Amino acid sequence: MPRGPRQLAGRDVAARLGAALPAAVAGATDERVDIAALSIVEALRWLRDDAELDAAQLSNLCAVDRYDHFEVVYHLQSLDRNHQIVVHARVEDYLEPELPSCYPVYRGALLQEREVYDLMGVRFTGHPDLRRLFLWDGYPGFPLRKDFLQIGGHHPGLPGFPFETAGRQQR
Amino acid sequence: MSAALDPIRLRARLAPRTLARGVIAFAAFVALNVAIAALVVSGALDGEWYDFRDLGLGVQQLREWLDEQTADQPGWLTDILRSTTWLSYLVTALLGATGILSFVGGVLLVLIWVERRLIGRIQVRRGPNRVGPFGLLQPVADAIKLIQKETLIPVGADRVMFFLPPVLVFIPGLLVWAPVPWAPHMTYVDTNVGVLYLVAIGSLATLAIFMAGWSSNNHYALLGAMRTVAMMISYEIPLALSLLTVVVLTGSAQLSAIVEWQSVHNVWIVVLLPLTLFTFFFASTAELNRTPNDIAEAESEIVAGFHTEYSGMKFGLFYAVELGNAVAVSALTAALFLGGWSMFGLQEWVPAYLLFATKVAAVYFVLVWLRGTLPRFRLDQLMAFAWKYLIPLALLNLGVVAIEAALFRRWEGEGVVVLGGFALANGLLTVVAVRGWARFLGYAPEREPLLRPTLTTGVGGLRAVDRMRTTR
Amino acid sequence: MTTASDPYVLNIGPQHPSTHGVFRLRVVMDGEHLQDVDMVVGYLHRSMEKLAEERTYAQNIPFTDRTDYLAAMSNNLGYCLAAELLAGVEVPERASYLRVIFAELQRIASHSMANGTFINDAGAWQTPLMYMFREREKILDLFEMTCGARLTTNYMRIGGVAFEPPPEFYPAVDALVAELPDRIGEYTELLVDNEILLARARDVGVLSPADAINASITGPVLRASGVPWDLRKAEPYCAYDRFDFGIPVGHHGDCYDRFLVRLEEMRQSVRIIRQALDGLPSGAHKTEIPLALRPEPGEAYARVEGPRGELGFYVVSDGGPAPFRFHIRAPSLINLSLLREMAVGSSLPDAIVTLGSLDIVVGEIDR
Amino acid sequence: MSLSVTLAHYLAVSGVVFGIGIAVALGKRNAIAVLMGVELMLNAANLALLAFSRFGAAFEAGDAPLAGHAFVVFVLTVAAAEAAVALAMAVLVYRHRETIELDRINLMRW
Amino acid sequence: MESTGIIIGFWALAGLTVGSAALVFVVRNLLHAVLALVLSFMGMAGLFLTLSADFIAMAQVLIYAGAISVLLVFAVMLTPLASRDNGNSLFALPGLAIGGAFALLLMFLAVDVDWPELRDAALADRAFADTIEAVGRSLVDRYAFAFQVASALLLVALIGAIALVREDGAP
Repeated sequence: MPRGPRQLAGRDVAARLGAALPAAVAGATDERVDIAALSIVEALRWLRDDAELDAAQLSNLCAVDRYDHFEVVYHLQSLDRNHQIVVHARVEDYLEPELPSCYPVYRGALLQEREVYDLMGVRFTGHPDLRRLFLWDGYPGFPLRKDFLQIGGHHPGLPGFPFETAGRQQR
Repeated sequence: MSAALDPIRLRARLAPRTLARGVIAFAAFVALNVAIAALVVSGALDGEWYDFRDLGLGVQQLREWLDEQTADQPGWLTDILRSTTWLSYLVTALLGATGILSFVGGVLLVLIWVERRLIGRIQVRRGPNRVGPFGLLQPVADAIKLIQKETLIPVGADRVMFFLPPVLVFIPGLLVWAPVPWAPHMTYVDTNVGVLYLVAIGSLATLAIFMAGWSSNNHYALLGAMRTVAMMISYEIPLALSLLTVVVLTGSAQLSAIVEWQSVHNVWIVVLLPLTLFTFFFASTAELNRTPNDIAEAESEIVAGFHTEYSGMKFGLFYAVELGNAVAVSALTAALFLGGWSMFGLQEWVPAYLLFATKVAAVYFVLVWLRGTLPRFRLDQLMAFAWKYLIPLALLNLGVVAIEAALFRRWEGEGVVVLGGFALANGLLTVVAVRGWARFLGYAPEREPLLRPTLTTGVGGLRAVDRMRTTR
Repeated sequence: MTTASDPYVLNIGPQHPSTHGVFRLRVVMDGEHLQDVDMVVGYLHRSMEKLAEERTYAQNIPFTDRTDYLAAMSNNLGYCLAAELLAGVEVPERASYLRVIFAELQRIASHSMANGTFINDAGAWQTPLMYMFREREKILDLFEMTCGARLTTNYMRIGGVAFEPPPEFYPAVDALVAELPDRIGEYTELLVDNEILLARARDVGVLSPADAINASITGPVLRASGVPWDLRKAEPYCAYDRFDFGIPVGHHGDCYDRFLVRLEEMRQSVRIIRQALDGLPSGAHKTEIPLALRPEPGEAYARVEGPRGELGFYVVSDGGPAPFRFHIRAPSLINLSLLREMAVGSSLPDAIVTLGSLDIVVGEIDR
Repeated sequence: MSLSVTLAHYLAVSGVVFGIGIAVALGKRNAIAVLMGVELMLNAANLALLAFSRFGAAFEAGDAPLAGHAFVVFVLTVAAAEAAVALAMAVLVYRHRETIELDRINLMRW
Repeated sequence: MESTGIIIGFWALAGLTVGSAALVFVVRNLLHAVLALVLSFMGMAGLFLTLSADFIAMAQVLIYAGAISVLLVFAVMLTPLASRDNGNSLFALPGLAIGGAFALLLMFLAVDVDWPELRDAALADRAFADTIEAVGRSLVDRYAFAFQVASALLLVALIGAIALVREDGAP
């Protein structure tokens, strides 16, 4: 599996992280660190505050639908040390996926988590403003899921956009 | 500032063909004037009512002739109306009104083209050039399009109040032309309270604009109207103060008398009162809603401000009034500060109204130039500028000029020396006051050097920021 | 006013001159002051990430044009880098240089647009915008010359670039590169140190470096806040490590600095293009790859320094001919994370200027 | 009947406007409308003053030239001052009481 | 005064003034009432002009139509929603009666009293060519003290208005 030019080896990171937060690490490969879903916030905070790893910025946040579970992928980077850390969090519950929000650690997660919620349906608990981002409220389903609109060959159709009530506006 | 005001690179733009055209046009203008001068000098025109150097003279002749006609014919009309001069009043009033209306209408039609072409040139594009020769018929096409358009009235708009403003705003736009002195005898209403009249008329549009914004039932429009009203009220004060300064110096509130004063003393008031011109011009751009003070219809913020909801010819009226007011302000600037129709004796040779029109065009060009160049202020900055900066300066200026005017009345004898002294003193005052008051208010560009971005080659995060901070 | 007045809710957009697309800001105002700002996006959502899961790797390149339509080349490049990283494709030297030239030309075009519209938002009536469009047009002409399209170029390929530039490209780009410093000098003369622009943009929409880093903000906005971070230096892709150029770093973190940083970046881009043209190696412009690329299962995240910031492409392969998951890290969207913090408490014109200085492209926000 | 306009004409117009002003000032619920009535009354007074200044035989030139005009100037001043203060009060009252209907501002304190 | 223009002007302006003043009472919408009031002010300014009081007429337009009306509109806008109607109070009918009585009384006085009035030739002699200079002179000469008092009054009103509307803690 390819690794970015500045990406830290996942196992090294996992070893350091495991020394501090043993419960957090769920596994590691060359590229990435797997972190237990429930301790993701503590792990990220530790990664951010650790002087060596110094993951100051959440570069990218997205989710992958693996048919039976979700992976939420965090690309972290340190600007001062100029390296990248890839963190995966596995969300087991496919029907009601839920993950603690990392907004308290990285404010950059504000819109990215909203996007993931909007398109993948992963609920980020503790997110200050978890609403649909691109789609409108009341949109049925989460379109980036693999099973979207493929429910047994049936095409459920989409409801129209809820227009605002016409008429005199109050001023 | 000079760099900011220099978008037009003449050296780059003047194609040889354009240059040739310009030279031919200029030569034709000169030849025409030489011909006129020859006619004038030969005395062929003396005493004739159709002396076209002064159209006002012709009107006067016409009036006298009409009075003669009605005076010795005791008919039923005079019996009823018991007045002998009503016909001449009526005819000249109609004549003047027709003249002003057709001038304003015609100038608007041309100006839309001129402004768009000029701005096109400033913006390195061509401007309208498809309809008619050089795109000259573009305004006509625009007008036809606007007239054809459906007039939309928004839901929830106050219909009466929505309908009236375009009309109401047009009235002061025309009335403002009444006291403008075109030539020695060419003034429609040569009232002795001309300056006061201008201020009064200028304040009328505020209400119409407010009505337009309020009645549209649109948030942008209301915001725009609120901004306009706040700004117009604020800027009326420096405007009135600067006009008052001119009145104090010349001792008359009559526009023709002010021009006459400049003509007699062979001096333009701008030389004597540079600060007043600055105040007047800046305040007028605020009243006109033109850049850099166009916050009332700041396109990037509140779409079109108070006339967001207007469509068709109603919008056309607002647009026309805006342009017309810009020309009116140019005319007033020319009359009050640039010597009006007088040109150090040249008015004997060239029709005075042509001189005046040239000056108006020059000032108008500056307005277009500003519009094509400058960004826009923020509302609070403009208000602070009016109240903290312009008004104190205008008051100070008024006080100084009042003293000067009193001295001038006393030393009427050696006019040139005294006026030269005043010009020097006022120029010095302008520089000192503009600089000093800005410094007093805390504007200090020299104390706070503008930090340009620095180039680095290393990368880093917060620690690199700290490093750069300490080494800076 | 302490009066209990109704909140004055203003919808800036979806159709508004200064949202640069179908983008909506719902602001709650008290007079001219903003009490709350909420952004509503999605009017341009075309579900590119979903569509990409149905198409082959090569077929996905045109989609990337349509995200950030003002920086199509950079998007092409980022995606191709991701696919190459995933499939382990080597890129010829000449292709890397050509990629650099086109990406930097695109950066100049995009920054021209960004600065022009920013000044337009600050109220200059279109003149600077037109000035900057002049150069942008020339760059787009070069694109058209090379690949037949002006906006949606679709020029980069996995393994190189699509075509060799035609012979007439080189004199044209030489002339442009010779002319550009003058033109940029013209903007500087016209706009930098303009008192009105200073009054409008200085100390407006200030972002501290710590906030900017924490909020994932990248690109010129981050650099204007004083953080010297540029992926071209930090993680040199293509051949950027061979060129001599600097990263402009601002000192205040306000809208004015963002403007200046972009202006300076245009200058640096000209430097890079000049060096790349001088050192352009000969050779193939493309590595041949199988039509239906089937990378090993795995994932790759490649990123480039786009004109708006870190433009990342996260591609997951399951061994099939189409990406299993395709995610674009859109800098336009993520740079908006702190819009609320920047705008609330300021006035409406300030918010507009701030939004303009962030240089959003709605196609990229919504994808 | 003579067509000419005399002092009586002006005074009559002034009187009618004054009466309307009284009616507005007394009969309106809104404080701002009441203020408008007062302004009408002041205007009527101005008209009368100017008419006397123009027609009045009592004021000979030299004695008090344009005394009426000077008086009107002061009335205008007072009107402007009064409008500013009264409207400021109206706004203030609205802020405290959420209404400027005079029928409902009948408390002696707030 | 016998000039045709003046006669026509007087009747037209008087009609305008009285009519729009009456509208102030009749109209329901407060902003419409302000509009009618402005119209009445303008008519009044016209009447002043027929009295050859050009300075005062201009001052009237400037102060009433330009300043006070805008002030009124602003006051209406600053007191939103609740009070945009121009409703009658309990005293509407008595007020109308009192106003009518006053108007009748004044009209009766105007017509009935034999005013010491200038006529014809004397009136024509009295025509003021230039009131602005004479008014200005009398203001700083004969009425200098009153002028000072008026300016002090204006200043006090200015400060008072600001002090009234100023909020606590405002700069």
